[in-house]
Amino acid sequence: MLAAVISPVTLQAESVVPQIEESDVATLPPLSPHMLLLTGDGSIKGTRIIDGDSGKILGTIHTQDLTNVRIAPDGAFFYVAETIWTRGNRGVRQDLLTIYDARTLKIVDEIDLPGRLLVGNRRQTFEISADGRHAFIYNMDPASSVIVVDLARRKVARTIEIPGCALVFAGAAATISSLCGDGTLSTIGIDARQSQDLTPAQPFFSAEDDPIFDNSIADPKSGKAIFLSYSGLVYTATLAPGQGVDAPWSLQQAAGMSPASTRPLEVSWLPGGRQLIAYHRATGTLYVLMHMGEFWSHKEDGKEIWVVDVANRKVLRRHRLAEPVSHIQVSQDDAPLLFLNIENKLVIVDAKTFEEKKSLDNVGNGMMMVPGE
Amino acid sequence: MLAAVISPVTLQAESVVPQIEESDVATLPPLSPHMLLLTGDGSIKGTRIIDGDSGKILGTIHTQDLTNVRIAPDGAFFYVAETIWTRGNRGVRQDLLTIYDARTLKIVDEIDLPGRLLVGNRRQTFEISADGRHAFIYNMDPASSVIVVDLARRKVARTIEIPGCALVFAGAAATISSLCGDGTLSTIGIDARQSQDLTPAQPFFSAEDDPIFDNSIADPKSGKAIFLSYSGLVYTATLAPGQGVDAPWSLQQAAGMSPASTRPLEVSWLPGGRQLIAYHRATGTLYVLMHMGEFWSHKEDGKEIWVVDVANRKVLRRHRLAEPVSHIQVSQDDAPLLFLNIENKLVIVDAKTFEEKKSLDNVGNGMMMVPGE
Amino acid sequence: MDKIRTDALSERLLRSLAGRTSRRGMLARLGAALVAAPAFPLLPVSRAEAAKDRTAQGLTDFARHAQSKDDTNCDYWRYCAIDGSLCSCCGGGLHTCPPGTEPSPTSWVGTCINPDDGVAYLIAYRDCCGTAMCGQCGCDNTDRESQIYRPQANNDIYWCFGTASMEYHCSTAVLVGVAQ
Amino acid sequence: MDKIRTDALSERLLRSLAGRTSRRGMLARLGAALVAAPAFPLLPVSRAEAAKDRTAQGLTDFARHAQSKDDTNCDYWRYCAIDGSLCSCCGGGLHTCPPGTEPSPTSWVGTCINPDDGVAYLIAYRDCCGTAMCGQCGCDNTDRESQIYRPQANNDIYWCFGTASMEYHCSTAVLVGVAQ
Repeated sequence: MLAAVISPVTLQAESVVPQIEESDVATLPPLSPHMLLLTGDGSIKGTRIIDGDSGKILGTIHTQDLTNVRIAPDGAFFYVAETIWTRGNRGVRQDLLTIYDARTLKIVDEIDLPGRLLVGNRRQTFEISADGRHAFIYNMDPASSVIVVDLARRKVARTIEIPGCALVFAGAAATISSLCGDGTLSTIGIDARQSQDLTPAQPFFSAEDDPIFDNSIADPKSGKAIFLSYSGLVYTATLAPGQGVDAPWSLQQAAGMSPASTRPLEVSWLPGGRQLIAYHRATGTLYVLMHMGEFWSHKEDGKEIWVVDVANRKVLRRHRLAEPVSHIQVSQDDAPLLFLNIENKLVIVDAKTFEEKKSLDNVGNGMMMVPGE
Repeated sequence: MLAAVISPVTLQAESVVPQIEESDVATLPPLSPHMLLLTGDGSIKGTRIIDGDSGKILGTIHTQDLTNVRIAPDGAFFYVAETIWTRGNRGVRQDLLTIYDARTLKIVDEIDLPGRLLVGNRRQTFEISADGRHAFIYNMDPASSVIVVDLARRKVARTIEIPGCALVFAGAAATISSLCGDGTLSTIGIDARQSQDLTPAQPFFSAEDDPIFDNSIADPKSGKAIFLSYSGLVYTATLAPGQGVDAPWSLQQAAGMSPASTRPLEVSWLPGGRQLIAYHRATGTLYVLMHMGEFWSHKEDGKEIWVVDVANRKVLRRHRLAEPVSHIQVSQDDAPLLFLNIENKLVIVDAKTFEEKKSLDNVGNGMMMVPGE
Repeated sequence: MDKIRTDALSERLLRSLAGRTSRRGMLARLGAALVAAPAFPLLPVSRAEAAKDRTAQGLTDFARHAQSKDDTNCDYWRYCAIDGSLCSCCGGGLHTCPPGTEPSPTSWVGTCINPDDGVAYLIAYRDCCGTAMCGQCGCDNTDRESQIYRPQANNDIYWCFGTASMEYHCSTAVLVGVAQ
Repeated sequence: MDKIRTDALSERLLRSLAGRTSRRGMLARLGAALVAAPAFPLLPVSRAEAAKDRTAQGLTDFARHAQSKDDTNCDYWRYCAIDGSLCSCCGGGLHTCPPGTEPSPTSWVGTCINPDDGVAYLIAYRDCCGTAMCGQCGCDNTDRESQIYRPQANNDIYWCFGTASMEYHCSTAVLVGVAQ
C-alpha cells in the first residue's frame, strides 16, 4: 500500500503522465564588462543582473529595501549587505553579509554583522578592498563606525570607530577613509595598530554650506578619489596616509560658465539625482547628471549628462536627456555603455555616441554596479 | 562625566533645543459600518483601514503578500493569517495568526499555526465563526486540511482533514463547509466527535466544465451561502448538517437574456474579476462584476456592476463602469457604500445612486473586508 | 511520446485513499512522495474536455491567437493557463529556472494547442522558487483554469511545495505530452 | 517659547568626547542616552546659515511657495526638508504617529520659514516606525539637507533608532522652536 502511494505509477499505470522535458536551472555566464547589477528598492525589489548588450535579465539576487551589493574583485562572488527581521517588520534584527556564488547565485555563506546603517541610494556604505580580502560596512547606531569583515576567514575582524565621520572608502595601503561633518577627510588603517587618523585634519569643504555628495568616486586600488559638491566643485584626492585633497575646480567653469552660486534666487546648472556620477577609469572620464535650478535642489533628476575630462578640467560634451535620469553608471571596458535609470526604467546607451541601444522596464530604481568600477 | 554624556543639557546648556510639541500616537475610532480594510499585495503591501465617508486612511496593519485579514465579530480585534520566513525568502517558515487590538493596532498575541495555503485574492482561506470563538485556516501542503484555532485560549484546537476539498466557510451549528473537486459540498463539525461529512454528497457543479468561484458569499451566523459559477449560475445553499444546495438559476436570464454558454466562440456577459461579488445582507442584494467575453475569461475585470435581487432572482440594475474593476465590496448598513478597486486605486460609490463619493490612489489592490459582512 | 489516457481522478484518488487508512498519515505521505520524487512526477491530471475538438470552432480565444515563435510573450501557445512572470524573461527558459532559483517538483497543469500541428499538449506550469518576484513579462491566461478545490488546475496557488523556499519568482511551461 | 542659541557642534562634540575616553564605550553610551530619553531630546543642531535672511531675497524656492493651510501637501511650510510619506495622510498628523506605529526618539532636523510670520522655526522630522511604508503623500524636500556625515541634517537615513522596530512608515514634522 505504501509503495502504491509513493508511486502513482504502480497505483494506476494508465494515469501516469510521461514527461518529455526535464526542468533544469540556468547558471550565469562568467562576469563580463557589460554586465550590470541593479538593486531595486520600494515597489520593485531584488538585484537584477542584466546583460548590457542584449538588454536581457540574466538572473536576480534576492535583496530587500536598503540592501547594498558588491562584486568581488575576482568576479567569483556577489556580496550582499542586508538587514532582515525574523518576522518581517518585527522580531530579531539580523544584519548580514551574504555571499552568493557569481555563477549559480546560490548562497555560499552568511556572516553575522553587529549592525549597519539603514539608508538607501548610497554607494559608500559598503565596500570591498582592492585585494578582495576585506569588506567594510558603515554602521551608525547612531554612533559612527566601520565594521571590517575578513572575507577569507568569513568573520568580522574588528570595528573601527569614526566619530563625527561617515561612509567608507577603501583606500590604498590597507586604509579606509571617511568624510566628516567638520569638512575633513579621515583615513585610518584597517589594522588595529594603525587606528589613528592618518590624514592632516584640514577642513576642505563645508557640510552646511556646500556639502559633498556621499556618492563619490574612489578607486580601491590606487586610492584616487573624486568628490563633487552640491554647487559643482570637483575635489580630487588620494586616499592614503599623509595625503591631502587638491584645490577644487568648478564644473560650470569647465563648461565655460560662471561658477555656480550657493545663494538663493540664483539659477545655475547643478549636479543632482541619486547615483549622480559615474567614472570611466581608463579614460579619466566623469559623467555627471545635471539640472537647472537653485541651490538645495541636489536631489533633482538630471536633464543633461555632462561628460568631463577630469585631468584637463574640461566638459567635453553636454548631452540633453529625452527624459530625466536619477541614476547613472558606466561600464569599464573600451567600448563603454552608459546605464541610465529613472523610475524603474533602464536605458542602455553607447557612452561614446549616446545612441540608445536597449531599454527595459520594471527593473527597479536603485544603485547600479559594474565589474571593475 | 557619565552624567554629562547622558544629558547633553548639563554638558553644554546653550545647545539644548526645547520642544514645544510632543510626539504622540493616534488610536483608531471604534469600528463603524463605513470602515474598510483593504489588503494590498505585490507592489503596495499592508492592510489599510479607510474611512469610507472621508476617504481617508485611518491606519495601516503591517501585512505582506498572501496575507488574509478578518475583523472579530465584536470589533475588538483584527486577525491576520500570515506566513513569514525568518530571513525574508529563506530560513524558517512561520505560519501565524497574529491578533491586533482594533483601536491601537498593537499586537496582542501571535499564535503559531502548523501551516496555511499560500494563495492571493481568496476570501475563504481564513474565516472566523459567528460567535468569534474559532478561527479557521485553510491549509494545503499539498494535502487539504482546515486548522481550527480556539481564539479564547489562543491556541490551535485541531486540524480537520478535508481530502479532495478546499476552502473553509464557517457554517451554522458549529460546522465548517468546503467545496470539493468532485462538485460536492462537504460539511463537517468542528468538534472532534463530528468529523464525518454531514452533507449528502450530491455533486451540484462541475469543477472542470463550469467551476464555482472560490470567492463566494457565506454568512457564518445563518449559514446562508451564495455560490456563483463561471457561466453565471447562482446556487443558494444553507451550510448546515443535512442541508443541500438549491437548484441554480442564471444571472443572464435574471437580466432578460439567454443563459450564458460554456462553449467556445459564444460571447455572453459573464462574471469575472478577483473579489468579484459582494452581498448586502439586510436587503439580499448581490453586486456582481460582469464583462463581455467567451467562457474561460473568468479573471477579466468587470465593465459593469449587476445589482441582483437574490430572493426574486432579478437583475435590478446594470451599472456601466467608467474604468474596469477587479475587486468589489459593500458596507452592511442601510446607507451602503460600494468599494471598487482597480490597480491600487479605490473608488467609493453610493451603493444606491452609484454617485462617486471619494477616491484614493496607491492603497493596494487586494481583498476588501467590511464590518459585519 | 506516450499518449495520455488519464481521466479526472486526483481528488477522487485522494478521497478513496482517505477512506482506507488514517487520512492524515496517508495524505502526508502522499504529499511527501509527490514533492520529493526526483523525476518531477505530476499529480495525475484530467484530460480537459475542451481539448477534444481541435477545429477552429473548438478553440478558445487564446488558442485562436496563439503563436509558436516567441516564448517571451504571453500569447506563446504553451502559456494558455500560465499566471505569473515568464521565466524566459528572467534568465530562465521554457523549462529552465533562472540562476539561484529552484524548480518546484509539483505544478499546476494546462492543456494547450500548438498552432503548428493543431495538437493539444499537456503543459506543466512549474514555478521557480526561492527569490522574490521577477516582475518581468507578467501573464495571466486562464484556459480551463479552475479553482482551489481543483488545485492542479488552479494558477493562483504558489506552486512551491517541496522547494527549500516557497518564495515565488517565475513560472515555466514544461511540455509533458500529447493530450488526447 | 525659548529661543535657540545652538551652534553646530554635534560631530565636534562627538569627536572631542572621543579623545578623552574609550571611544566605543563613550559613543555607545551617548547613543543609548539619545535614543532612550523619554522626552525625545534632539541631537544638538546647527542654526542654518540660510535662516538668517528672512527677506524674499533670502528665501529658498520652497519657502517662496510654501503654504500654511494644508498639512497633507508637500508644500506645507514645515515640510521644507522632509523625505517620505506625510503621516498626516496615513492616520497620523503633524506630530502624531498613525495607530500601531511608534515615534522615533531621534530625528533629523530642518529650518523652515512660516509664511504667516516670516519666522524661521526648527522642525524635527520624527519618523513613525514599526509598520511598512504608508505610501501616501510621498514628499522629498531638501532645504539645507546635507549628507550622511552630517546625519541630523540628512533625510535619507531611516531615523528609527531606539524604536522597537526600524521599519519605516511615515514622517512627522514636529515644531521645536524659533531658530534665530
